[in-house]
Amino acid sequence: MMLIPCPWCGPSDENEFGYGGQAHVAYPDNPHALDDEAWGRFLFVRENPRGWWQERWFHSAGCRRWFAVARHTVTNEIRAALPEPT
Amino acid sequence: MTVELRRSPLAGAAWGDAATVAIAEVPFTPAVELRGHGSLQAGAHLPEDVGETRRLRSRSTFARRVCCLGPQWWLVTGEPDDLTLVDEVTALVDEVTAPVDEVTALVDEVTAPVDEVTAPVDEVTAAVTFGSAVDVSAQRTRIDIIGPRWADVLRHVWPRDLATLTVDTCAQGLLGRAQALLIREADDRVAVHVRASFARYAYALLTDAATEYA
Amino acid sequence: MPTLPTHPDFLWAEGEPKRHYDVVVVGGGGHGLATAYYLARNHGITDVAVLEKGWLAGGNMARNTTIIRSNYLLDASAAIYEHSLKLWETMAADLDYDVLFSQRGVLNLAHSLSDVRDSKRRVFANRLNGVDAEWLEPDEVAKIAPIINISAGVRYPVLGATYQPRGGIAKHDWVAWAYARRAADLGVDLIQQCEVSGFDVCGSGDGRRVSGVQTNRGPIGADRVALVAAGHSSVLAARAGVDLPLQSRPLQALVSELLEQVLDTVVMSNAVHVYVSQAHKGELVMGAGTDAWNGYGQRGAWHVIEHQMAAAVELFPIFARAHVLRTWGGIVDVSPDASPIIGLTPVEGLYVNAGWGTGGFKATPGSGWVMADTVAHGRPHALAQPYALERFTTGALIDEHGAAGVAH
Amino acid sequence: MIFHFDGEPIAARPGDTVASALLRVGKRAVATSPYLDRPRGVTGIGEEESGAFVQIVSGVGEPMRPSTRVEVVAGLVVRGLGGRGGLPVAPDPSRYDRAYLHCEVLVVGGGAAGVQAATDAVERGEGRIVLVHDGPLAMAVPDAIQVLQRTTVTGLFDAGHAVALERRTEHLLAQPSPDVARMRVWHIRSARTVLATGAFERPLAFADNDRPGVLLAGAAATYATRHGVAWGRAVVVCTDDTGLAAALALHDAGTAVAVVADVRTGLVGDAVRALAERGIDVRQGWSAVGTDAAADGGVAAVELTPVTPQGVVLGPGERVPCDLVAVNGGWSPNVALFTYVGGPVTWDATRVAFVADRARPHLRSDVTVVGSAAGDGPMPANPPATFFGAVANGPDIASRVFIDPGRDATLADLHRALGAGLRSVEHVKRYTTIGTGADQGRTSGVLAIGLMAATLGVSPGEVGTTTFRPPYVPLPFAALAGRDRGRLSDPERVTAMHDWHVEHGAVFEVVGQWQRPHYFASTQDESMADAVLRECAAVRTGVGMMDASTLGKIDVRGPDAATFLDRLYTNVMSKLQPGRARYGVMCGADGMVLDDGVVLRLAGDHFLVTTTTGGAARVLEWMEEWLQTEWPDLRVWPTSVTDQIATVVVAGPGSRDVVAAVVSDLDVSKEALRYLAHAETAIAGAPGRVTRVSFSGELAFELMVPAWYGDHVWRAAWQAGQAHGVTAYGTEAMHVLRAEKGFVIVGQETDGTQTPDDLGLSWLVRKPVDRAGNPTPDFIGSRSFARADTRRPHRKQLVGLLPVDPQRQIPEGAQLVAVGADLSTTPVPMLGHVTSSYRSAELDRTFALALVAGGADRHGERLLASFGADDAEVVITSPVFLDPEGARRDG
Repeated sequence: MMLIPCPWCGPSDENEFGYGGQAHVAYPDNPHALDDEAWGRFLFVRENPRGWWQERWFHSAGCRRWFAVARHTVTNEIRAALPEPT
Repeated sequence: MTVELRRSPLAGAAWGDAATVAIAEVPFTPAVELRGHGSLQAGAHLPEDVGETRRLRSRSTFARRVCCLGPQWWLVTGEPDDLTLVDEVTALVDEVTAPVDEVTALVDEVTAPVDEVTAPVDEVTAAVTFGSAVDVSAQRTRIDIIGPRWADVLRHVWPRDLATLTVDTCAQGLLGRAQALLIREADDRVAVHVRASFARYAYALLTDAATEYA
Repeated sequence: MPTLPTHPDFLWAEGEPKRHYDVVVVGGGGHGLATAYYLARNHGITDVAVLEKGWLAGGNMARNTTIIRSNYLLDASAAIYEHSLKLWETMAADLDYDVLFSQRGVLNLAHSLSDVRDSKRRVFANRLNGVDAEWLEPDEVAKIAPIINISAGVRYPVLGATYQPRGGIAKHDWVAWAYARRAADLGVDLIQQCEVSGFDVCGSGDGRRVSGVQTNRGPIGADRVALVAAGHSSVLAARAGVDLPLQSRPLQALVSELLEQVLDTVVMSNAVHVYVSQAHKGELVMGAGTDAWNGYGQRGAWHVIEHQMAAAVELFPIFARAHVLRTWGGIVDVSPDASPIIGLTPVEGLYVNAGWGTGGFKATPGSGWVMADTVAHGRPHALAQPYALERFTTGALIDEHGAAGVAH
Repeated sequence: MIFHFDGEPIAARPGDTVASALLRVGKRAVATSPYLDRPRGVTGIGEEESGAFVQIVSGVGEPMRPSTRVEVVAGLVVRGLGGRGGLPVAPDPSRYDRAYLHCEVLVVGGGAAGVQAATDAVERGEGRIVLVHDGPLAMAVPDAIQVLQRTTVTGLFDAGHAVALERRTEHLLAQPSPDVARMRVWHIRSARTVLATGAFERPLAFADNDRPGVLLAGAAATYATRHGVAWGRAVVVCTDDTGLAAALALHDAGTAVAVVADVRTGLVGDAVRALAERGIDVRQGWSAVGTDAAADGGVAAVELTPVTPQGVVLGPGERVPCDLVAVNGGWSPNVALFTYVGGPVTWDATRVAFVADRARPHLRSDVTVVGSAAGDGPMPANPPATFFGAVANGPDIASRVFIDPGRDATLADLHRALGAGLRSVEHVKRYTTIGTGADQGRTSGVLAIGLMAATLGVSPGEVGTTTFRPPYVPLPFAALAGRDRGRLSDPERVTAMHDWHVEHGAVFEVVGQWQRPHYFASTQDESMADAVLRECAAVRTGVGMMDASTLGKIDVRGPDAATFLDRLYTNVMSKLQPGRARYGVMCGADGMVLDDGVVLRLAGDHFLVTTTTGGAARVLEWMEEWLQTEWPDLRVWPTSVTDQIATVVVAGPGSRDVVAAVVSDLDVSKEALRYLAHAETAIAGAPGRVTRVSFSGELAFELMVPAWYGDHVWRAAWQAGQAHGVTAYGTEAMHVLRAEKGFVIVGQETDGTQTPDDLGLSWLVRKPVDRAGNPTPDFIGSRSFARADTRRPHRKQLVGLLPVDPQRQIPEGAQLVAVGADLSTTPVPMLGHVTSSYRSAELDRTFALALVAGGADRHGERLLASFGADDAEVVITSPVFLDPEGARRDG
């Protein structure tokens, strides 16, 4: 079980968290300005790297904050917890 | 308020012996969740770190405690008979826009630490621009684990490191399969707060975990 | 104790890659091997190489719980999985290899009223789609699997189950070897320890065309490339400039020690993530739920196994003293609608077949069949049409989540 | 001390395992092999056992335990196994436990190296040191060290996580204790972990090497010295100095060592001298090629012969009678745990072993390996031979050379695998099943690799190893379940009124984790169908009460609350006046309906949002996600009050009288408390809120009070309702009543693929511009409505269905096809499916809701509902079957 470094509660068991997938995927300022292809990409296409990436976690059993971490998807090494959400 | 009409989720259930370990509901503990949008830099009267708690004094004689559950998120709890806590604390939000001195007065009453000199007026107002104060007295049920073996019981159902749960600190996490808030009330007493609908589960889980220590 | 059939005396020879092939299949798992076989068998295309970065069928093919069924809810799903099931029924003869395909039936348990509603909906749809399906009341469930606790008081009451008699299990490694052997017989090169690191793409924009692959054993030219790399597909596709809406997640499974026969059907409980059968030699084979996070480490979190065990001993009290002998993790490639992505890509000559999630093993023959046809003719096979990448633009998803149709 | 083996009483001594006790009384053949039915005996002394597996029959029973790991207690009953264990049918009454432990240093292995590592940690002043040992600890350790005995670390995982199994009672008593957990699964988090897991002795390949009496040499010697096993006449066959040491130990313990056959030549050192002094015949350059069987199936003699270091049999051989063949084929470091965290192993040609490669990185830099597991220790006087066995030429001999006795896998199987063209060790493992048995290849793995390498003419390092998988020792399912069993297996959530429901015959339905009354059986033998008709009739004609406390409730407060809710819901909440309520729907970004519920505006900046029972947690997280990740500028704070508030629904023409009886200081008349109005007031003496909202179409009130008062208010309303014949109703009746009105249930009419428009809720969906032509604020999901597939006509839309035969009830989930469709040729085109289907007391007939392609335009058409034997025709209608003008809701 991974330890997720919650910026507010400290490292906590993985099952205290919800998972949010790729981090920093901003909701479009004006969704209606996007064509179907671009909107489809926003809805469904996310990075899926074998290696480092930034992902979101939600501390549902703790402080109930969303935050992002950099994790290696093979080793599960977690580098940084980035308090700023999205 | 007609308190005699109330019924607590566990009807005051108790188990065991405090000489080793006892598990008992503490019914009808008043509680308010506070949310603040403003900066708490000057929040001398509120704990700022998650897991930190402060004992409070109030106009009444009751012991109160404010726990920091998350960024800009606090839980104020008190003793079962502290019937004015909810009104006093929820009043904070209604009074935010009121003149500074009124706010200060209220803030002092509700959130001034026991042995702390009241902070200057301007600090306090800067500290307390609450956005929300919600009565959650019945939202959670308090089950106390009392006695020297309290940690032995909890380590079967609480994955977090109990060594960090020092007196006057709190922690949220999973108690078995239910979300819970633990408050280390005293050396040999921990208050477990769970959602009321999970109270029967939590009580059964704790008494089961305590079997070998009774 | 049953003794298993013996293998053919020869399976395949280690090959050296040629400079160029008509078709290069990237990924030597079950789907890749089946694709190569059907390219040769159905379409006479034998100038084919299967490139595998490790050892053949060493990925999810070696890591799954071998459950085979076709009782999916939606028309497109039922069609391709039923096509696959029919191929399973003739596989041993077609490949001349006993893959221990055992049609012992598959039960999907319902534990809540909404489970019952969804299950019946699936049964009624299955029948109209030509898929054998029955709804069983609890007492009928107990007749088929007496060790299931159907008493009312339990935490996960069994309110009934769907039953597909033609469903079952097979010996996963042998299936892959059977395809590999026949593909090799027909002239397909099987190249192991050959990792594809990228694609040679000429042209630009809509005019891009694939001309080969880069590997750790040098460049290999190809007129057509079939990307069938399961969890690694999106990583590879990205190198050809194609973004696939896939997320790769850990999926764990386990086996017990060899046990005297107690269960002679397959039992699945999507609600509590228990998927169990008793294999030919006597071990209980169980699948767990997918871990929530992306991971290529082929290992999941232990609490997933503990949750599964808690549910398993409630449903099957007799399992209390069985032992977990071995656990392992695979990498499932999950798409937004829990359905695969099959067909053409924006790069001409590059075809993709991925996103099977937990449905991969059972789909092996059908997936290979439609992929081979798609590559051979340069257009989607009829059964593959609904699974085109475009659906994520139009919104015409094939969402199997709703009826919990996806699970092992 | 007496225990029973295969029905026979066996005397045992303190400290005995089943294996040592059986060996002492001369029982060599104790089990049979899985496929070939060959007799098998004890081969080792620990987890490496590959022959003597027993079924525990006493106590709660347990299948497939290595006899070498079962400590004897009085009353123990075991039987030898034939390759497969048996699952006891009787329920397992024992307790199983889980516990969490946090420490700085975790040392795995209580041997010399482990104790040393733990002691060093103490001296370095490290805190919280835990030493885990899989048996009783032999050595004393400093008090500062917490010792877990009879505990086996079974897995290492991410972030300092280790899982261990402690067997707590079976060495003390044969029966389970009602109060003491039989086993405990430890979850240990440590800052650093030291693996001192030792090494396993390796067997050798030769014909009939699986006969009882063929043991690993070190194990045989330990049985003699520690357990007083008298072996009679022994032959030692070895490739390593530890074999020589074993020969000495056996001799000094009273065993006649006839011959020591060591494949090596030119042996030097003390051991050789000591053997000579004792007159033991040491044959250098010799090894074993076969054995003969005695009457009990055990070994009667071993055939020794001169061999080359490559294993070529030179002959002529010699047949040496013996009771024990003590085999030492070298040692295999126990690196399983190390490899779980990606620890690399490398072939050490001088030690003839795969050792932990400490030079290369792995997943857990905090995990280190010490002792023989890492190949540490001084080199012996004579280097070990790279030798895995000798096989004479001859028909079928290879098929009697066992590599993995647990799977009856032989050298012949290995040769067939290689002959089939397989070269990967993983393929060979799967083809031969070597290493997949109960011992997980502890002894067979490296032997197979060595023989494979010898056959292919490469080094074992080039062949490589297969992957070890957790758990390190087999873990009982029940131990992993821990205390998550029975009523604790998963929480059951109950409302404040739960006990009343139980007292009044409620039959519960599980909704998520909630227990909700499905219906109330008024008498023991009232059927569900009758009860539901009765409950529905009561609400339509009299008054009914329902517990709606499980609905999610979220307090949403802040200056921007209205703006926030406008973005969340498809309809406008900012226009809602304080004191009023409004039904709303929210969608995901994909435009599909996510949840629905009634929103109450309490004040300008204050709302109370209700959600579905199943959606409560999801909607709160949804709100928090948008507020924290996309709109941190909005000053809004959502707080869950689901458990804070108990909700009593009083519904039916008579409901106003009942409510008026419990609400004294609020005028609940039609004029004073209009539909969708709400007000704070005392309810039966409790502080509460009354809302005029109806999910049944009838006059109805929702009474909300703090959950502490829920039971009281329910009982008070029930009391007040007696005069009006009040009836308690459950979720089934509630579903029927709402369906008669065409109200959808998220999760029943929806499966994540319906837009509001599909459900006939387009009136709830804000237009991009308002009537005045001003653009309206965007809401989540609106963009998706413009996609090709969501704009497509003939999407499946909500309709009502009336079976042509008014008494036929169509099963929910039934598929809808064209009348006259040919059902014999599949696939049959399906036009939709039935989402809800009931018998209506009010309509005195059956009816249903369905999703039908283009259904909104097909009212009046006939379809065939297909659900098997007796399909039925239905007519498409409006989904609103009752009171379309909404006249009833005011009473």
